Amino acid sequence: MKQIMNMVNAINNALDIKLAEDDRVIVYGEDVGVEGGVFRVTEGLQKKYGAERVFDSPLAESGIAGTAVGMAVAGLKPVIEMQFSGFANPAFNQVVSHVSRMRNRSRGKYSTGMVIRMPYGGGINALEHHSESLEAIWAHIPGLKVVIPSTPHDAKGLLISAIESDDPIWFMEPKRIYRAIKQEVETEKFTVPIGKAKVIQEGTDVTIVAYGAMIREVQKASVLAKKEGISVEIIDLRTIYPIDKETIVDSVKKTGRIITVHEAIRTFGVGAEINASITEEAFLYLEAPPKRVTGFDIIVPLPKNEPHFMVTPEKIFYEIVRTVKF
Amino acid sequence: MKQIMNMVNAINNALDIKLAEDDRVIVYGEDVGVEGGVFRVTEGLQKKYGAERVFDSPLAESGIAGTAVGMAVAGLKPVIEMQFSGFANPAFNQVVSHVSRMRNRSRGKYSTGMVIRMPYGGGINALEHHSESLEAIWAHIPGLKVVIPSTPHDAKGLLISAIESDDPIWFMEPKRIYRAIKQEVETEKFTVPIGKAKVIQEGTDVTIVAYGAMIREVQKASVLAKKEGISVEIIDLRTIYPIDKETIVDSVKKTGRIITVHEAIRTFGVGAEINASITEEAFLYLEAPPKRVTGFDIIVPLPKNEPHFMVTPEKIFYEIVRTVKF
Amino acid sequence: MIFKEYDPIKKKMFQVIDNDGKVINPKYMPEISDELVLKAYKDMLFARTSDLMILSYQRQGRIFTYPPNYGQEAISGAVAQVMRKEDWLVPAFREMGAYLAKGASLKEIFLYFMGYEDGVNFKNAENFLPYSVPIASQLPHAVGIGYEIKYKKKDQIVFTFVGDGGTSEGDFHEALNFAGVWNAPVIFIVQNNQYGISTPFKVQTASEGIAIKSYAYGIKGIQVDGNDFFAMYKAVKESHESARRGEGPVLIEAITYRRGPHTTSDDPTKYRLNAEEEAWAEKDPLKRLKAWLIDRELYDEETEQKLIEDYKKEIDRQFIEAENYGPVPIEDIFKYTYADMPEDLKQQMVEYQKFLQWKEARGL
Amino acid sequence: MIFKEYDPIKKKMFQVIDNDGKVINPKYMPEISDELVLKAYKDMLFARTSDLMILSYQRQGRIFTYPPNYGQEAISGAVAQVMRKEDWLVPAFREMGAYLAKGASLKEIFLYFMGYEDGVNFKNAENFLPYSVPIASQLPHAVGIGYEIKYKKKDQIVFTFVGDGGTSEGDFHEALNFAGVWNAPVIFIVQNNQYGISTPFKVQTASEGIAIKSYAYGIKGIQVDGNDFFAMYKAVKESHESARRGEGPVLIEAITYRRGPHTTSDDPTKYRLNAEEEAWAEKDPLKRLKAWLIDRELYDEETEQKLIEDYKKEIDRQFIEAENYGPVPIEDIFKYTYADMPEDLKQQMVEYQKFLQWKEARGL
Ligand SMILES: Cc1ncc(C[n+]2csc(CCOP(=O)(O)OP(=O)(O)O)c2C)c(N)n1
Ligand SMILES: Cc1ncc(C[n+]2csc(CCOP(=O)(O)OP(=O)(O)O)c2C)c(N)n1
Ligand SMILES: [Mg+2]
Ligand SMILES: [Mg+2]
Repeated sequence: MKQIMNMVNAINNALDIKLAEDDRVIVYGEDVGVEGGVFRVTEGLQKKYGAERVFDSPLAESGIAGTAVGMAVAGLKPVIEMQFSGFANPAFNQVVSHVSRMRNRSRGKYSTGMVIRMPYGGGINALEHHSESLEAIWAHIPGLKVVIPSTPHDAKGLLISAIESDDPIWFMEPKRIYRAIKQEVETEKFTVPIGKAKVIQEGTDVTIVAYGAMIREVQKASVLAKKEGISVEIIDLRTIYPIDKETIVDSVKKTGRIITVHEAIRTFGVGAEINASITEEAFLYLEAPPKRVTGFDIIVPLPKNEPHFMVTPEKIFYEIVRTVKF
Repeated sequence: MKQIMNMVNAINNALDIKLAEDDRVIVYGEDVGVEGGVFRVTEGLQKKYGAERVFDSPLAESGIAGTAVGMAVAGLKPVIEMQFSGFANPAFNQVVSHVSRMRNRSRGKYSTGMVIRMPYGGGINALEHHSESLEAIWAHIPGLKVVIPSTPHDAKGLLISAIESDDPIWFMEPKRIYRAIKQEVETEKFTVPIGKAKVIQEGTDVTIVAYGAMIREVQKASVLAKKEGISVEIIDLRTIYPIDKETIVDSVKKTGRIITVHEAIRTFGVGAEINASITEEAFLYLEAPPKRVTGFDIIVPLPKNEPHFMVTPEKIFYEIVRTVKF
Repeated sequence: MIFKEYDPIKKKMFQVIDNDGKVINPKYMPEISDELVLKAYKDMLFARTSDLMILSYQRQGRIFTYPPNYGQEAISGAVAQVMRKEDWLVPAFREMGAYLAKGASLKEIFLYFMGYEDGVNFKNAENFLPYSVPIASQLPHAVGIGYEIKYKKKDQIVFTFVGDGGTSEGDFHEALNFAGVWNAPVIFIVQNNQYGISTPFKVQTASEGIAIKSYAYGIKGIQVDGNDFFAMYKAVKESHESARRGEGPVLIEAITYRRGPHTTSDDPTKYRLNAEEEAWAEKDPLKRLKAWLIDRELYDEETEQKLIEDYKKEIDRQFIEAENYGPVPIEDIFKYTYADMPEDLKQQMVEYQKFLQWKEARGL
Repeated sequence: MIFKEYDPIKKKMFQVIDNDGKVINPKYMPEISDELVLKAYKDMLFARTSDLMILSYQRQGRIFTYPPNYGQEAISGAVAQVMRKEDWLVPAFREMGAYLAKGASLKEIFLYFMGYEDGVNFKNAENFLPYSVPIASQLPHAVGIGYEIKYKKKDQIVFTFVGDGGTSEGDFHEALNFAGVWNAPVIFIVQNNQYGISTPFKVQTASEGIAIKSYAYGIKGIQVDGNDFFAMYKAVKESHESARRGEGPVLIEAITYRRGPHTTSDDPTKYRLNAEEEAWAEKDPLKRLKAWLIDRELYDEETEQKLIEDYKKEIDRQFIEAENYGPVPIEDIFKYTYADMPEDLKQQMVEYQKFLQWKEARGL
């Protein structure tokens, strides 16, 4: 059966399905229990599964991640929430030193399969630290996989895959589109594979690689481009690490041009890796330099000036034109 | 006057000079006082300047970085040590949320000019977490600058610049060459500018960008290459952020080829940014795809298998040959 | 003196007046002039009136997320009467009375919550850090400042704030521990308002309150009725004197209740009962202090109504000033990231200007 | 019982025997058979002999950095006699006796410090995590395991270790706080050996020892003479029973002294005095327990010499086995990073093999 869902509903639905079918699944974090999370993503789950399986933790992110390591090692499947991605920072040491390394350290004896989910990104008129996009940092940590969905459907399917994975998954939810995109989504269980990008629009002139809330902006930019006779191929990356290079390379071999788009700051961002590795693998096919449309290398401004920072369809279109005319 | 120094001596000398001339300079961290640091970098300084200015802190990296924020805001110049770069991880939140942001948050009213120095990198037969190279992560944080010297001379000059900078500087010391390279260094005060790379060997066939302990390996590789008639230009990056693109672009315009070399893991590493941005700026000059010689995307192995992980002259030479023959 | 008698191990909360404003602990009634009490009450009333106005601005969509102080005003109200110009204030984000006392203008406070960074570059407030959003992460800053004060042998004290939820963070521990080791002149004020967003205090810790945690750091600690202005004033005053004498840090746990929502985007009915809210209304800090004032014939309802009217006008005036602040230059988003701006970033700024021109030219 | 009498607030350290092995606190002499005491002593002697051998291997360049237990053996020695197969052990890195008790072989211990990851994949030890190097970061793991035990209603207890330096870290705080809130069956053992590398305990905290910090978390705490086997045994045993009864976590502060260097690369003469070392030699745990055993005629010097000879042979045998472990496959450095290895990483492995062939072919 299908149902209209936004991303919040879809994630809630995925958690519901996994909580129901696997008693090892434990959901916790700040305010996720009684209140159901500040974005209501976990709403109703404590009532349904009890406070032993869905509950509020003390306000301490390192403690949340660190206790999840213990739970996972003992055989549970923690799905923890960081209230905002900017507040995952205190958990950095636990994630880098243990979540991502326990399997390697113990030569496979202990695994820390778990999901660390959090809302991320700007565009919601938020206070400082509520708008960052730090995916490049987490993607640089061996042992971790980083997933970012762009639709309710993918959010559900990817989250179920993440919970079923034996690897720890850093699951970033573009909160700006939590409720902005609605879609018919299967209510039964299904999965979307981790590590596979998706060509969501075919085109011939330029490949655009993006993810999360940027997909919508890229789609709008491609409409602008179309009016100028430029045909854009759009790839939704979906997994930041491991990167599905094959899908991107195939596309670039066809279009000869690539632009990576992300809201995160530019330098040492995801675009650097995508463009560098595509240049390595498809050098002879490139007709123009791989480009990036990204946030500036600054701290995300407070709401009054945040619009300058945000990647807009116009900014993307601007780069499309320049790349195609190169 | 000049004196033979290794990097440990040179850093100690830089601290000595700044402690002597500026009473705002405060040096602290784990075991830096009485013992003079586990690598003896701060040896003798407590005796000379007293325990109020050079001292041991409690074992808590977030506390060390966080108190340094307060000191800087109040007008001091903290130069703090993280005992190993892998143990800077607990300070991540303080660095991302405050060290790098206080100036912007307060619209320039408060600055957090400080130096956070630490030994980093592998190759010394160390325990787990003692061998990481996480520079790409810190370089991705707006508000922070990241410096890595490759010689005693540069270590001294860069550290003095760092202490005199009003920006917070993440100062990474390649511990593998702490004592391995000796050099005549001026004992008086001098500076080496932050943000400037240096062409340390001119060549015509390929540009190699590297830094820290890798410079020595690249030099050895260039000797192997020379035997094959390949002329290598070597750029010592010295500052990871901001990147001195001008120096690199100028070089690549001449050689047409670039290989970035670092010990850190490959994906989302420094090489991605260098290669991506050079491709953007020098696309039409490129005769071969920009390449990377780096660590694998794994956790640095314990000593028995660490040699496989390390970037060697042979690995670099291998890539030089492939790139030149592309 | 109070630190001995109210040693946290004894599990006694320090109180001076009861819910009706009657002095129940005359021994510890602070020596404080009637004028100062009246001023304190007015400060608290001003803060509360501002809060209420902000809630209505927020409903009109004229300001973004804001964390109200409603019910907690006596804590900042007491600090406001003790804190000196030279003292430092290292805030969290729910201490309006302390900000105003430090020299922040309401207009600046509004600016911040309208989304302007300029709102925390307090023009007339020295030694006052911007609000700190990552919970508890400001506490080590206070300790670093305390170190500077000792090192430079200054006569200054640092006030810093955190919530009950914040005490669970590692930074709370590291800050108090460093402060103890360094014997730093820092007064840590925990506003224990019973909730961290929706999370009740009992989920934060199994300890008997927060004051007892001072034992973990070898520092002074005291649990105070945070809704009792006199008790708070006395505790803050004695802490201030103690710290000035070089006796090191103090941990004050102020027991209070967040009568409003966590922020303007929060709905407390999701997680707490009416009955609880009503019980705490009895202990409201303004109500109690007002009763004391009225009892001493220093104040009356009429004055209050008049004050509120005046305050509302003043608040609205400042709000409208903030609303008319206008755009700030685009350079502002770039220029404060570094003291010495990297070439690359300059380039990005230039490129952005080019893009804006192009966009305009294209009529996009 | 001991938890009341030795409530940390009373500042009394729990002791059973004195420096000469005389029972000074018969009331709390644990009920423990002579055989078990003798076994414990032998365990401690084995650990000490191993440590000494390792120091000499290290001087011969046959093993890398290693953190000796010298002087702290009674702590692990006591845990070893209480910990059951089903209990969990979440170690730091200075608890050899506990590792051996859990089923680790000396050979495995050697392997790790020779630079083999295989050395912490303990083949015969269930419920035993690898050593944890980032100080105090292992403590939350213990609490998470404790949660699982409660959730699954298992009869298990978690033992976890940390040093005095480690108590300064935020993770220490967060772990003990979570444990308190969750009432998790975790026994936290702080080996307060007076130093964190060169940093003396008084630089770590201004609190009166560590046990008192239990107050900050509303959990049981006790300060124990960590060089007194009987006191340690009693404290661990009662903690174990208490936790099994569902009474939650316990914080045991074991007062001891690191008689050797921090690790084999450390030189303690840089930062501490001979006199101090000699004073602690008087309190040596083996010396004290041996005196007790000799006094009861359960043991003598001759037996000891014989044992040490045997142990040395056994240790050397295992050391040589470890030395002959040989190379591990190159795949091993790649294959444990992920359960599901990314394409990219497979590619890197293949590329590396190609490179090795090329290198060989070129004679490099
Ligand atoms: C490190 C961090 N984690 C999470 C948050 C999100 N958050 C904002 S306020 C808050 C609750 C704070 O509770 P408390 O410390 O009691 O202060 P109060 O809001 O009650 O004044 C949380 C979880 C944050 N700002 N920082
Ligand atoms: C997070 C972190 N910071 C620093 C270090 C380096 N280091 C290793 S052992 C040690 C001292 C530990 O002292 P303590 O906790 O007292 O344990 P002990 O070594 O005395 O057993 C330090 C600082 C580390 N391993 N981890
Ligand atoms: Mg609160
Ligand atoms: Mg110690």
